[in-house]
Amino acid sequence: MSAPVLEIANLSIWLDTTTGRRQVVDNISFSIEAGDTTGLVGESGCGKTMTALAILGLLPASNTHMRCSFIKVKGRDMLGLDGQQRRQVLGHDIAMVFQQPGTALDPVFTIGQQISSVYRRHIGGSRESANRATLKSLEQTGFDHPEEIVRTYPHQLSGGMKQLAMIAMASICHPAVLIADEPTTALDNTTQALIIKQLQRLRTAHGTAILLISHDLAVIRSLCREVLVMYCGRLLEKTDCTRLFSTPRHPYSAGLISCIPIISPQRPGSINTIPGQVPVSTDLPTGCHFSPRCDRTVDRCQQSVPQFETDGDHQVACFRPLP
Amino acid sequence: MHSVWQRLKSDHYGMGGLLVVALFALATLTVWTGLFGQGWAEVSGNSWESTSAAHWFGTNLLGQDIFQRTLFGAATAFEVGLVVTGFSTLLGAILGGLSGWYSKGWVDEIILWIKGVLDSIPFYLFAAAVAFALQGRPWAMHLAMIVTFWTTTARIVRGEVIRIRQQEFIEAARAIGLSQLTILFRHVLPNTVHILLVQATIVFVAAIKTEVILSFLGLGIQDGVSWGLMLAESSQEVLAGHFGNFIAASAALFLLLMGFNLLADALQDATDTRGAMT
Amino acid sequence: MLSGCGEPPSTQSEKPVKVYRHAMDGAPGSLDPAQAASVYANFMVVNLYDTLYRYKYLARPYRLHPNLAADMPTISMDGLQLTIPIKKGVHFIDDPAFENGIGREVRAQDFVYSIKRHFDPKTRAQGAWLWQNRIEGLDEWKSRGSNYDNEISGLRALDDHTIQITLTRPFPQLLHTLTQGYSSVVPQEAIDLYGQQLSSHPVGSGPYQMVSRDPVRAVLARNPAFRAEPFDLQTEGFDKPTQGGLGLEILQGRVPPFTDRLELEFITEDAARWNAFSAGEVHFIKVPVSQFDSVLSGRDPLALSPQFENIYQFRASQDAGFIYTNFNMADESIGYHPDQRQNDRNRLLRCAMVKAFDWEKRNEIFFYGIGRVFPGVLPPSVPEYDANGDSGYILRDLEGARKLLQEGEWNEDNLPVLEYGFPNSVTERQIFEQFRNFMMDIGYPPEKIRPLIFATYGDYQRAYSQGKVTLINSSWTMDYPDAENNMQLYFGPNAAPGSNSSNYDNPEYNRLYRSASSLHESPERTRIYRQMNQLLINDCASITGISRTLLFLWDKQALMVPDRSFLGGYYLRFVEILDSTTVVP
Amino acid sequence: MKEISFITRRLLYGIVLVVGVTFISFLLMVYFGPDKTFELIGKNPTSQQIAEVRQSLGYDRPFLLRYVDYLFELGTLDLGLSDTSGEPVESVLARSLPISIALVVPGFILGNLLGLGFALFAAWNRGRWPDKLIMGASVMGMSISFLVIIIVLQVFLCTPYGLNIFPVRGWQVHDFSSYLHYVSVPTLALVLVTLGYNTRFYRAVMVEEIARDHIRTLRAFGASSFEILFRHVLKNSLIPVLTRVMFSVPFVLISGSLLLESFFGIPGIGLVTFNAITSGDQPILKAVVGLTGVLFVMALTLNDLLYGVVDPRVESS
Repeated sequence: MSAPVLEIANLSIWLDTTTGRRQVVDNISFSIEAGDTTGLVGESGCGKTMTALAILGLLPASNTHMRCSFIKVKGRDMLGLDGQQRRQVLGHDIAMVFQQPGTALDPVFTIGQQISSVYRRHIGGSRESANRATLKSLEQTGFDHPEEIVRTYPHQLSGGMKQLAMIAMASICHPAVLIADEPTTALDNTTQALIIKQLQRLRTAHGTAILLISHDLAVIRSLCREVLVMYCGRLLEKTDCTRLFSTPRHPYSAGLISCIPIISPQRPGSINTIPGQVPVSTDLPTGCHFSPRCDRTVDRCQQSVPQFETDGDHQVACFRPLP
Repeated sequence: MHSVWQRLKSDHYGMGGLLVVALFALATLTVWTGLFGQGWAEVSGNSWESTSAAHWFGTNLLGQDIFQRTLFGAATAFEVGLVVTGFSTLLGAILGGLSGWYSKGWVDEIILWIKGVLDSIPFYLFAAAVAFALQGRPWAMHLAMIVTFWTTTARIVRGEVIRIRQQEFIEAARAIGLSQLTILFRHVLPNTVHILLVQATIVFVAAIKTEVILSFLGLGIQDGVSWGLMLAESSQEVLAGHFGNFIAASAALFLLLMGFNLLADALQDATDTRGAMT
Repeated sequence: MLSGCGEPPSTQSEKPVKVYRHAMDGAPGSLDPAQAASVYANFMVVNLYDTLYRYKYLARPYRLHPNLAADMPTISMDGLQLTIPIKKGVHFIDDPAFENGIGREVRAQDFVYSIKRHFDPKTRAQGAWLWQNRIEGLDEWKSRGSNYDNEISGLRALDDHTIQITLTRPFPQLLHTLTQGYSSVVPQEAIDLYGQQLSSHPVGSGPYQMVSRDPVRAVLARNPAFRAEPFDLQTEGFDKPTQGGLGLEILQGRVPPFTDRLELEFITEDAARWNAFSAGEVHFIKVPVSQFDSVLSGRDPLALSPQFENIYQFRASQDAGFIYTNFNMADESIGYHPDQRQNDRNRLLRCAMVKAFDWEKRNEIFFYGIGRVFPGVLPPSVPEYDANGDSGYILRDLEGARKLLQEGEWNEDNLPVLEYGFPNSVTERQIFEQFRNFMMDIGYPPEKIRPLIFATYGDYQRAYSQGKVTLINSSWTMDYPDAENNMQLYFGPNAAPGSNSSNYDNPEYNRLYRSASSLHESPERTRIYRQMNQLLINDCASITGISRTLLFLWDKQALMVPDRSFLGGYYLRFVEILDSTTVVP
Repeated sequence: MKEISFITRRLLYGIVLVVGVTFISFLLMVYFGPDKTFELIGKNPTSQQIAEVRQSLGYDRPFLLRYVDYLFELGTLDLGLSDTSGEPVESVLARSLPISIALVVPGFILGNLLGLGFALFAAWNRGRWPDKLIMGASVMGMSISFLVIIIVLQVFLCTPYGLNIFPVRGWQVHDFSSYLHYVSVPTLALVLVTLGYNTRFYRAVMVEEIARDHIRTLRAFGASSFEILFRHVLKNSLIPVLTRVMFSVPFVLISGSLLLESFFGIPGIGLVTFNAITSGDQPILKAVVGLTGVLFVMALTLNDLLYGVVDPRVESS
């Protein structure tokens, strides 16, 4: 495999709320290689989106605090860049597709204006060349009549088309890394498939590494090679996608997988749940955050935090992992 | 409400504002209970006496005590503020609630029309018109403000009621067969209390400012003292070198408005749940 | 001038424009002479139009002088018929109302027409009361439909330049009424063309004509065709001892109006008016009382502060009128009462309030202590004023007041609630609060003296004219220099809505008023007037009164003797500006 | 077609509003309004004379008839004559309105532009000291009464007790420098009194706009602060900004100029209105209220139409 295009080491994030400061991401590290696809999975509110925003440096300064050893994109540490330099990286080397296509685009500019301004910002050149690139990008993303799309305003498009336009915008500079934050959550199934297909195309056509953030294991499975499982701000398991589904080692991962409704006429209505509820982030249990809900908990789990145990490519943070 | 108070307590500016408002409210109470400020009408000295132990802020042209008049002015401001805020908030809540609950219906249309009409008449002209129509009645000013100030409250309440109406617990209330008005007044409007509270402080500020300007123009208070009347007197006096009325009235007015503005801000922050989102 | 110093020739040929800038403390309403009710409107109207008579510029007491009239009238033996010749060759200003736009000659018929207008309901005129029931056939003319084609036997143009007036009964004040703006001569053509809009589009034959006007100022320019009548100090009643230092002598023989342009600034706020004057924006000001302290260095005798001596001329003048507070005698709670005992008690209460009133303090606070307080309705400005009159009426006597209250068995609980009316203004409110304080000193509970504030002066007038106000604070400005004008204020038949706002109705007073009405000023009439004054005092119908002392201040550049009473606007034509060569584009 | 029906609907609603505005103001201001009878009457009037004046003022006519006449007058812009000066109301308005516009426009524009500028700056630095400073100053500005501002400015700038560099009253404007001379202090007063409110309002709008998802998108794609603020935030906030501006025009013109003009003796519409109030000049009052109502409704309608230009979302909804 080639060199990593995105490396994050020891990222921690705190959030200030009216009830005080609380930690939402706790010391996570991972890396992605060029052309690779990695899924970041976890329940809502576990810190996935915060992690993505931290990578791009978009955490709101007024109420968040971040500590991190480095965030490297194509080997350059984002943390060491000034505003100007970082803006050159954003949208060019690393791009992002957001969860809500409905609001992620500026309602008062046309699709064409918004996409071409990204191109002009990073690649430069004339208005015409930017327009050409825009049309091409839209066409590659699967629009049949890109010349009409460029003239439309976001509200004139459906959610799926907006998300596709977002992807066209994200891919216009052929970034090395694309972060897709729940790109399909708000969309129906057929559109989901279309989006996944486009992400796959990006990877194969431009060698873009993709960090796919989702709570939906099915989506992760359909696209990703590797999976990171996150719970209450911590990474619990990191492994190959197929291996995770076949032999999850962390009890939480196992629980997650068993929760996927299996659509089969033989076993109607068999939906498993993980007992208990996700703890409130202001009141996290000591030790392993999952321990109160885990049926394999021992005293140790409540006293100290388990570290990643490396077993080849399969890493897990658990004192009593599943076999 | 408890959490609102908790959040408010942590806002130093807001608490400062609350303190100022409380001090003025206290002053008002002393006037109402007859402890101080009763000598506002009495000539107790000569013209233009400077500050002394007997006359803390000096005296005015007639020889009346400016300090007592300032105190009484605070009571006037509070009286107008309370009456106007109370009635206009009530009116705004009821009409805004009805309007939102029956939105797009004829009730809504009529209320919106009344609102539009009242919004289209320049306020001071309207106040003057009410003063004409109610020649010499002491509550003409109150009425003019109540009748015009409810519209903003109603607009905000209407939006909120439309929002709440779509929520599940309202569906549930409907499902168990509660009447429309019961749901509106028992279950929907109580949920707008935090908005009404913030809006009430804003109306209070507007009422005080307006009282001062109307009294200044002679359309306001009839028998009594208002900071506006003191300013009206002073606008001629300052050029003759007498600043007592002007400084006392404008400083008192500034302090009270500042206090209310800070409080309104803090209340708005404390009741705004959006700020707590991740 | 600086001719020959390289000035462009054009400025040499252009005559410098002399501008007199005047500050007025109020704005005129309508400038239609028939509607010139306010001091301010009258002040302007007499400059835009011609009246038959005016007062002499410098003579005091005021003396009549022919204006448009060629001479004083010829009066018949019975005193009822006056024949007045008018000047020939006087023309109205050029105006589109006239044929070819050129002002035609002023004729006797124009005067007849102008007086008729007051009796035409369409005019909305305000001067009819001056001639009502006085001129033969005039009131009948109105009741027959105000048809201008109908002749009036008592008001006729004998020819183009002779007017004949026949009175129904002796009217000693008639000539005074012919100095009023109301009696100005208006051309019918202008009414035909402008109708009601004549009020903003004057067409007259006065010394000035209108250039522009808005709510804050008016500009008048010299009427180039105004008749040339050389100024004569002697004729105008020049009094060297009192008027010698003003530099008026250089005007002898010159032809008024002396200035080319009048700029009248209407500045109602005292402070703003004083500022405008201090900044040199106007030549003249009636000094606001709030500035008396800085303007004067002494009160007795009145003397100007040294810092102003070199730049300003100064003159104090007694206001032709007075300020007083009437009790509404038609109100049973304080005025006449059918029950004799109650009637007496009410009188005792009124007299107690009169005694509680502190004129000294009122004078000190609102008139800088230099107003003249006098008992009754005969102020120092009229010859009938009695310096040895009943001064007890204007002296504060709290003991006496309390005694009267006791006598009338008045106490805190049974004292009536009084409504003190005034139109909305800061000063009126202060005057009210002071009044209430005076009454508090004799134990009148403050909550029983209530302010009744009116948004407009008209509404206040309506209220007291309909008897809805108990205490009526008023000021009276005399229409002409004859005490009759004051005495009629308490004449029973003039009760509200007439000028008798107190609704005072004393048969004896009414009888005396009637008997004196045909008398000219004379010792006999003076005796009657003083007797009437005493009746008024005995009945305590009014808390009265004070006559203001006005201070006029003007730039030394301006040669003038300003006046605010009967001469009014007539003096403007005699104002001269020295070295003021402002060229107005 | 849609647009035409939209416009007609707006206009119809506008007419309904105008009827309401004129009715209420007529009822209060004219029917129960001031009475000039006794001001326009000579001394010692007879009851016949009183009746004549009342008749000539039209006070004796039935309410509905007078109201219909009023609507007719407004419709034909034949507004009658002032009861005070006898001038045609149209010419009073034609003379005073331009003065008021010239008087308030600089202050209005400056107040809004400065407010927008401060708001952008504060919003971008949200929570940091420039924001706190600006917001603190705004609250102070909001707490000072217009009256106090005017009195203080007048004393300090226009009288010998202060710098005495501007005229204390009047409006003798004949060229640009004299215009500046007369307009400066009123403008300053207007800016001071509106700046606090404008800044706070616009900041709230900006903060909301800056918090929007599409702004995050822009930042994720490397847009500069300048581009975000001046291209995207500003264009998106145009609707609330324009609404505020449009709606405040009739009020600034009447209510704002009322105090300014009566203090500074400027013969604009505010002073005319003030005088009409204090003297009970009904034809002027009727015209001012009626026309403001119409102006307001026009602003309302224009505002709705402008939405379509600024916000592409409106046309299809």
